[in-house]
Amino acid sequence: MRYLPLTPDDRQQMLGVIGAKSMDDLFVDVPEAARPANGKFDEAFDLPPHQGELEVDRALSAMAAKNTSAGSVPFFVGAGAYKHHVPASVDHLIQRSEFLTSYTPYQPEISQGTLQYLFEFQTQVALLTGMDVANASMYDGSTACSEAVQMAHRVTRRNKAVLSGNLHPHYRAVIETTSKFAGDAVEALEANVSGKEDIASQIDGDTSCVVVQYPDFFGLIGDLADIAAAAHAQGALLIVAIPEIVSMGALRTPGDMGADIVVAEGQSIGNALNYGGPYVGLFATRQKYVRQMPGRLCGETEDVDGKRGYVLTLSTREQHIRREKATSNICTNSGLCCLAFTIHLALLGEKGFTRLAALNHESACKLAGALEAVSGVELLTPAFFNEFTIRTPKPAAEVIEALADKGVLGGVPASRLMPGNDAVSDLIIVAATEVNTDQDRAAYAAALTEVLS
Amino acid sequence: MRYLPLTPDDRQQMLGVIGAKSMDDLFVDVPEAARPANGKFDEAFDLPPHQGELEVDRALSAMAAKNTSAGSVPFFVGAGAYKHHVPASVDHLIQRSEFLTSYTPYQPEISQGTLQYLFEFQTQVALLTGMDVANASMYDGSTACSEAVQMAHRVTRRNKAVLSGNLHPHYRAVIETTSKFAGDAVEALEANVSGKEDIASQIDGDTSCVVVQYPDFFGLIGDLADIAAAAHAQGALLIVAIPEIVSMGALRTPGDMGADIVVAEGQSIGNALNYGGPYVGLFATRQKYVRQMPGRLCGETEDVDGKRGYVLTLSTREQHIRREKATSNICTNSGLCCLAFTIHLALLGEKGFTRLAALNHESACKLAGALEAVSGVELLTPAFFNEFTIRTPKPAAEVIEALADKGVLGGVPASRLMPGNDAVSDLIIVAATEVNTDQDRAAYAAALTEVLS
Amino acid sequence: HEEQLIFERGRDAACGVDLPAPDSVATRLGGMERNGSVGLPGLSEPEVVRHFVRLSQKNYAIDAGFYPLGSCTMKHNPRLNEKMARLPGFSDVHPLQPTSTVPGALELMSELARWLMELTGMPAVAMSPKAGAHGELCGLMAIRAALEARGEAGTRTRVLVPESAHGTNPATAAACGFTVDAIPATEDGRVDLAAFEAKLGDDVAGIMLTNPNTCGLFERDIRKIADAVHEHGGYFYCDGANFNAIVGRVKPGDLGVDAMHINLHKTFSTPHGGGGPGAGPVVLSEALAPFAPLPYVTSTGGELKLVEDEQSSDADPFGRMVAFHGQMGMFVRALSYMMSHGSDGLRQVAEDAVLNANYVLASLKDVMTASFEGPCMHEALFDDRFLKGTGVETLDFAKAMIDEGYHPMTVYFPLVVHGAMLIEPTETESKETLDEFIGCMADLARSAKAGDKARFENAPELTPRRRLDETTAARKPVLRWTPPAPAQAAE
Amino acid sequence: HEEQLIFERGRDAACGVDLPAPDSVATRLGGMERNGSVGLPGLSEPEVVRHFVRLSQKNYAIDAGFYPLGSCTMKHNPRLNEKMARLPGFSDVHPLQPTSTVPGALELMSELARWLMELTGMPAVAMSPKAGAHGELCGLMAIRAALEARGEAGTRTRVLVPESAHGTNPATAAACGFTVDAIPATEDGRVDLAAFEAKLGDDVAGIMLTNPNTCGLFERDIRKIADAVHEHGGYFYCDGANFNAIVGRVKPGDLGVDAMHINLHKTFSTPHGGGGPGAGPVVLSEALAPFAPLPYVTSTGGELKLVEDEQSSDADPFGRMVAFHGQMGMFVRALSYMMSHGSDGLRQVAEDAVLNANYVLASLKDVMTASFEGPCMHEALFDDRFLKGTGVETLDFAKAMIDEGYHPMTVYFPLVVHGAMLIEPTETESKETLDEFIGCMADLARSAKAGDKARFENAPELTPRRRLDETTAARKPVLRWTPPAPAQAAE
Repeated sequence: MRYLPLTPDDRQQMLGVIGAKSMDDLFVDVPEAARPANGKFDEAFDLPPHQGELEVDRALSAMAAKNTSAGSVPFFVGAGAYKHHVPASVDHLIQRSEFLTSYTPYQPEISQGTLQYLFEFQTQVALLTGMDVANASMYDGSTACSEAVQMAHRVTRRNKAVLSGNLHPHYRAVIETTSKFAGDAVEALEANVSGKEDIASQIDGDTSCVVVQYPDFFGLIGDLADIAAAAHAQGALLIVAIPEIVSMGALRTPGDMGADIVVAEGQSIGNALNYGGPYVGLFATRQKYVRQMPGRLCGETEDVDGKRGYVLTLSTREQHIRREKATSNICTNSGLCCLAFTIHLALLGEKGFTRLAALNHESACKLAGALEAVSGVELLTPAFFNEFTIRTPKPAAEVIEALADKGVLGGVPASRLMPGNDAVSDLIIVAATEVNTDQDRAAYAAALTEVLS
Repeated sequence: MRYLPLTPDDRQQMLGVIGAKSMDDLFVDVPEAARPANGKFDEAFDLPPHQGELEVDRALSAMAAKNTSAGSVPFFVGAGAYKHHVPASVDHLIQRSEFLTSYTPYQPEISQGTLQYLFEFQTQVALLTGMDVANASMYDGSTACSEAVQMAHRVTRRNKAVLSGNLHPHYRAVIETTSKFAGDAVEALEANVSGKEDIASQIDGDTSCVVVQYPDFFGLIGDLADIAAAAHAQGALLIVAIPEIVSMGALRTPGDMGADIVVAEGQSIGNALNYGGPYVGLFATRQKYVRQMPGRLCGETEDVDGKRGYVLTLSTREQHIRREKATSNICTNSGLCCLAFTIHLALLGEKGFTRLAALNHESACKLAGALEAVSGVELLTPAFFNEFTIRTPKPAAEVIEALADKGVLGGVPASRLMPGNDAVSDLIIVAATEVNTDQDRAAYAAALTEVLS
Repeated sequence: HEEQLIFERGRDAACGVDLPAPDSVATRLGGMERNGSVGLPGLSEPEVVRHFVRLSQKNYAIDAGFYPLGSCTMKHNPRLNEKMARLPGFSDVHPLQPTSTVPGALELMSELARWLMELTGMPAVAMSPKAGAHGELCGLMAIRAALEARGEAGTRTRVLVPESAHGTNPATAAACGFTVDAIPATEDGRVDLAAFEAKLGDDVAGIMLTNPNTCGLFERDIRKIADAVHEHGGYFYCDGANFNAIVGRVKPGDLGVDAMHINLHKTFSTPHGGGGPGAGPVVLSEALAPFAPLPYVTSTGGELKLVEDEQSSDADPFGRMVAFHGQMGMFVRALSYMMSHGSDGLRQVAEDAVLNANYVLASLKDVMTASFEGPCMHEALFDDRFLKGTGVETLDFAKAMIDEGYHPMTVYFPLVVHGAMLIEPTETESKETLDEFIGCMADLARSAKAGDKARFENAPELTPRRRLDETTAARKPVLRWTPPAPAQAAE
Repeated sequence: HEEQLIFERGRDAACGVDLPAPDSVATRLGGMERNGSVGLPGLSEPEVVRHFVRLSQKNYAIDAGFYPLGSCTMKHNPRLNEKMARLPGFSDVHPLQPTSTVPGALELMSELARWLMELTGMPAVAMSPKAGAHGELCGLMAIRAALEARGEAGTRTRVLVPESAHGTNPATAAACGFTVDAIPATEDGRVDLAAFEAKLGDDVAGIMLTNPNTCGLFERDIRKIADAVHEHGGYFYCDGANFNAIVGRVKPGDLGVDAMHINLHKTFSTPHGGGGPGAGPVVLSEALAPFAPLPYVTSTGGELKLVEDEQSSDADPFGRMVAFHGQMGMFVRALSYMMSHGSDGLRQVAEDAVLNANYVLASLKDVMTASFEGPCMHEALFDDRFLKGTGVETLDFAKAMIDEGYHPMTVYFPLVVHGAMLIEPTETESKETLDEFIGCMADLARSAKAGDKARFENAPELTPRRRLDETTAARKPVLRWTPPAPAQAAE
């Protein structure tokens, strides 16, 4: 087997040193019930034997070829994950052995590479969100959001979260699941494509936090200052979830508007769609809450020679020290994905990032114009970044399938994420990014016209 | 422009330090005739302006998509370049910055990585060919072969080469071109698919070398000991060219049979087809001729602390020292391609390399059996490694085109490489390797049956 | 060269990408335009590439050297897996595009699930957890959901966790609303069966046990423990972090396990990536399977279907743990790894991992102090008794290894022995490498005993940084770059 | 860790690939089976990966630091180009598959040819040469073929080459059957026009001139030289190694050039790869175009055709220089680079390259000795006069740079100045990097002048190896590993 260096000779010699007669001697503690009859391991597993690279490559390539990749068609699917162009150098750099095959930087003397990029990452996330500090990433946007709710509970010593109805239904579900088992309360409003909801009236003295999405699930953007004020008036925190971090190149930051915790899905920068994972959750907050943050943190310090260096810090928050009293059970970050994020954003810089945002908005504006012009289609989102919602005269799920048959992946039917909610059955959430061309947009409008006619 | 770090401010500051008013001041020596009217450079070039990654990627991907890649069809094209499976780790490793973006190892203290793999490469090539020593690679098999002829002239102080008629026509053409301008003589025999040719009678006291191919252009393998003896009897050298180095995992080596110089195309190990380049020329010879070798050589030595290390050596043979008296004008090797070769062969090792050869031979035997069974097809090669020649009842070039229309790339019509030679117009040179499956072979036989019916 | 931060190096006008200028389309931002600049530095592509290449050169990695980090399974990461994960059909598909356009993605998830179930002997697997700890959470949620279905969630609130457990175990139990009750270990490094049995009762939701345990030992009584828990109405969560020791040889299902997470980034070699991303699918017993979270893939008559919501589910999913479907990129790598090994290769993985660990244990037990008698599984545990009186601490010993070219072993874990040194060689190290390592460790041990304290106290000396001041870092945390104050900037 | 050779590490039974066992098909090897083993070492994949990762860590590279190696144009190598070259439509196509199945390959070659012709202002280009020196050979062969067509090949046998030329120039002329006649340089580092004119005559085949020349200077009289050569019936071969200084600003066609090779691995950034592969297409004037070698791509009415043999050619190809069609992999990278820059970006490349060189020249001319007056092109040439009396040689100075984290500049070339130090920063270095470099060079120069010989004589000290014994290496060459003698092996 190509990955196993020991030869039969090696094994015999080593058994001799150990003083064992056979491999079985080393597994002597395994109970009888868990040993295969007559030691016939092969029969115990209904699995094929080892295969060469060529054979594995063929089998997996055949599987992959059955999927329609985003780059091969006019593509407008968003709702929490976005198709962007990632520069080739990003993937090259994250595959460097020293990044790819290293462990968590617990030995800082030989991990300054990882630690320094984490420090750069934290700074970038703080800048993008308009917050003081950020952690070294979470699994993804949805789990970051749920962790934010838990953190708000710790900070406020309350345990009720109020969720905007236009929070991504998956994010809501993750919060509800976590809260259910932790014994916390969740009040979630109804979805409303107009964005009109009275959150303020839901906030009371038991409320630890209000969670809103920006741009919201339907793509709508609006000022959060009033919600922040309403939350703060009751001693609650405002948590803002950003599904599309590229929007921060064009929009006012949640930090600007009074958010206490900002979480985001960072996939758009540096990371592929990957059918949903791995992604990278961004998590930022105000300085004063730093010791209640979940997840890894990298901090600056000096070595014994007085040279600047970086270490993982504030680990007394974490499970490997605090065990059941930790701020979270989390033990991994999304290391390589945040490296990809950091590199891509370093390449973009101020000029590139703001321009990328402008191009995304432009692409969406052009698409909105094209789809609005299709007979029967209604644009429901007056202000948006790179995603908006349309109403179609036919059920959205059917429209999307019909478009797919025509080779256009036209967005997400709201009903897929809000099953059973009749009010959204004719809504499609449509995303556009810098990768879409005029031809893509024209193809969408033409296909939609056909489907609806 | 993303690759250019200087900002407009930087440029102004730097011009100030230099004491120049503008960029034009630095190009003051350019004659008037070579300056565009009114300094309008953009108009002087009929070329587009800079483009982003996404745009370049799209344009080149569209071009690439017009080609039928070897991996996408039943593929049997050889005649000097072969489709093999290269392990994924090879391409990963050769893309490491420290290999990819370093220069020729003229500063050995900071180039031990390159130098050590060259030393390993030279050893591998010597082992494969059965020779004493090898150089650090040439451009490809054909130029290596031509350099071998030049070297034989230097060694023997004669200037006539005798070429087997079954030497790859391209190799022959390269030798003839080089020789023509250098004022050397070439006698080339007629191609003969049976392999029967009387080279011995062509060798005389003016002959510096005999060049034969092994396996020959038609895939045939035969003992070279008699030719070696005949050459040596006249004081000439035997040069053996190996188009498919994988064959050395199954066949007797030229070194074993008395060759004085062995050249080979090394593409099959570690390198992609690349539509013909870059490839890697292998060049091996006997110890006594080492100072007449062309190309780079890496040698073992010690540093001032007595530690083993490697350096480029015997550079007094080379152009940068000897100028017009150099053994060759060559100044580059095929560095990264020989790294790929070295890594792939290290992965294969004795067991893998010999098994790979066995699988190639098996694949060709199975294919020969399948094609022999097609009505009207005649197998002309009684002994072969992974390539053989068939005769078809229709012109070979038409057969190949018709097969291509059916999605089978069935080999090389001999007429493509020997235009005007009527004797070969119905011959197809067919190669098979480990990548061909039973389905591939069946598809070929079926398509050929149709084409010939 | 000291490597500056990108923020210290960038210039406003520089940029590492070329993007076309936007057309002048009327914006529809509704007045929410950003105020002022983001504050990101501008760098050209060559500067960015060099910066990150240089940073990488400050890291140790399994590709560059031996990494015997106990409990982390730092094995070789095949590049074929990276190549497969980057096939556009896997990497460039969106989690919410119509499922009719991604049959291959469902097939991949289903096929990986099949391997995981077969290897563990379990009837179900929840694929979506994003890491080991996330998988633990999933398992405990399933247990709690099962208890709820039995109407016992309110009364069964205690979870038993051995002292030697990973910190994630108690942290997870707490996050799931349970109280944690520690079980002591015996002299031979295993669960104290009598103490354990004494703790069983009607309020026990279950036990979280690592097997092989964190001392590197197989829990001999695991079947008895499982049976006892089950008899008392509880469930058995098995921490699968050490599955590498038994994969292909022992099915956790045969040991009475109800739930076990599998770290794809350990046993199945998806790269650690400097701390993630991982993936932590959880296999489940018949008892817990109905409660597996959304989403999941089902097969009816060979047709694969993605179930994303309760309405479409025939079971009782306890909820949802993540947006979308889990770590697809890691799934591809893991399946590529499994297919490459096959069942024969995976068994050999476990055997070689255990053999390597025992070889290290046998070769070093005379110069260091092995914590327990008898053969170990895939980790060899030592403690600091051999350093007694030398003035050298476990940490110093670990740091001295760095100067010898090795990543240290895991230190001070598990907590059940003093000054623990936990060595996990994995199966992808050759005997030659182990022999060199053993030689080095023996030399260090002799050196410590001979009183050469300086070799340890000052270590490491050959690294990009020497020992760092972690205390100040934690006391006055500096967690981001901030622009220098104007006065300093003018200097 | 000392890194052993793979031959010293391998074991017979180990293997880094898994290949299926061959079926027992009857072989058809005709009795030519190999006798005995090859002698290759067996290693598992993890061992191979680690070996080559570790080797790489002993190398310096442009990705990791400044590489001011004169005449080599060590610029940034964009990864986009690597990605494009690996598209299966380019990398996985065979040179002899039917041309009807590779229209995109012909399009790529044709498009690259168009860029090269437009940038050089020349009407034709031979694409197949595999490197710069190979391109030189192609150019001289074309000249010789043209002379032959004129019936003057027998009489015009002398080629004029300036003293400052790259060694490849005279070596190439000799390989092509010409005799070489050296032209001296003037005080200001350029061709001595009078001396040159004196050498012209009926036996002159042409001149080989590098422009900008190897002293980093533009040959002011280049137009006069070209005209004079032409008047005397010869041809003008221009060595295009330094094209980076003028790309997008000056067309060699406007300077009277008849042939010029273009190092795609310099100006157009295909990676140097530790010494290759390169690519050296040659642009040709009307006079030489008909003699361009096989194969080539032609366009008739928009349809591209690959001409591979004389029979199919409308012209007079002088022959063939390589099997197949040239360095396709490099073509893709170069075109990707050109398209990314566009004509505006390429002009900026030249300007920034020249600006960076002049900035280094201006900043260091007071502490080192600039060899010539006035602005340079993309290289700054210094000589060792500033080291006079210090006991420090150019080589020592270069080696001391290594300990400061820099790759040395080119030393002892060109030969026309004493102890030459040729610095080519390229356009992809930032002002910050140049400022740091300038500071370091100034510090070294001061150090040498202050008598700190040890800093130079002992350098480098921080490298994987210190200075190596090249004399013994050449005197008793050891060019391959050989197994230890049995007696030693038994030790």
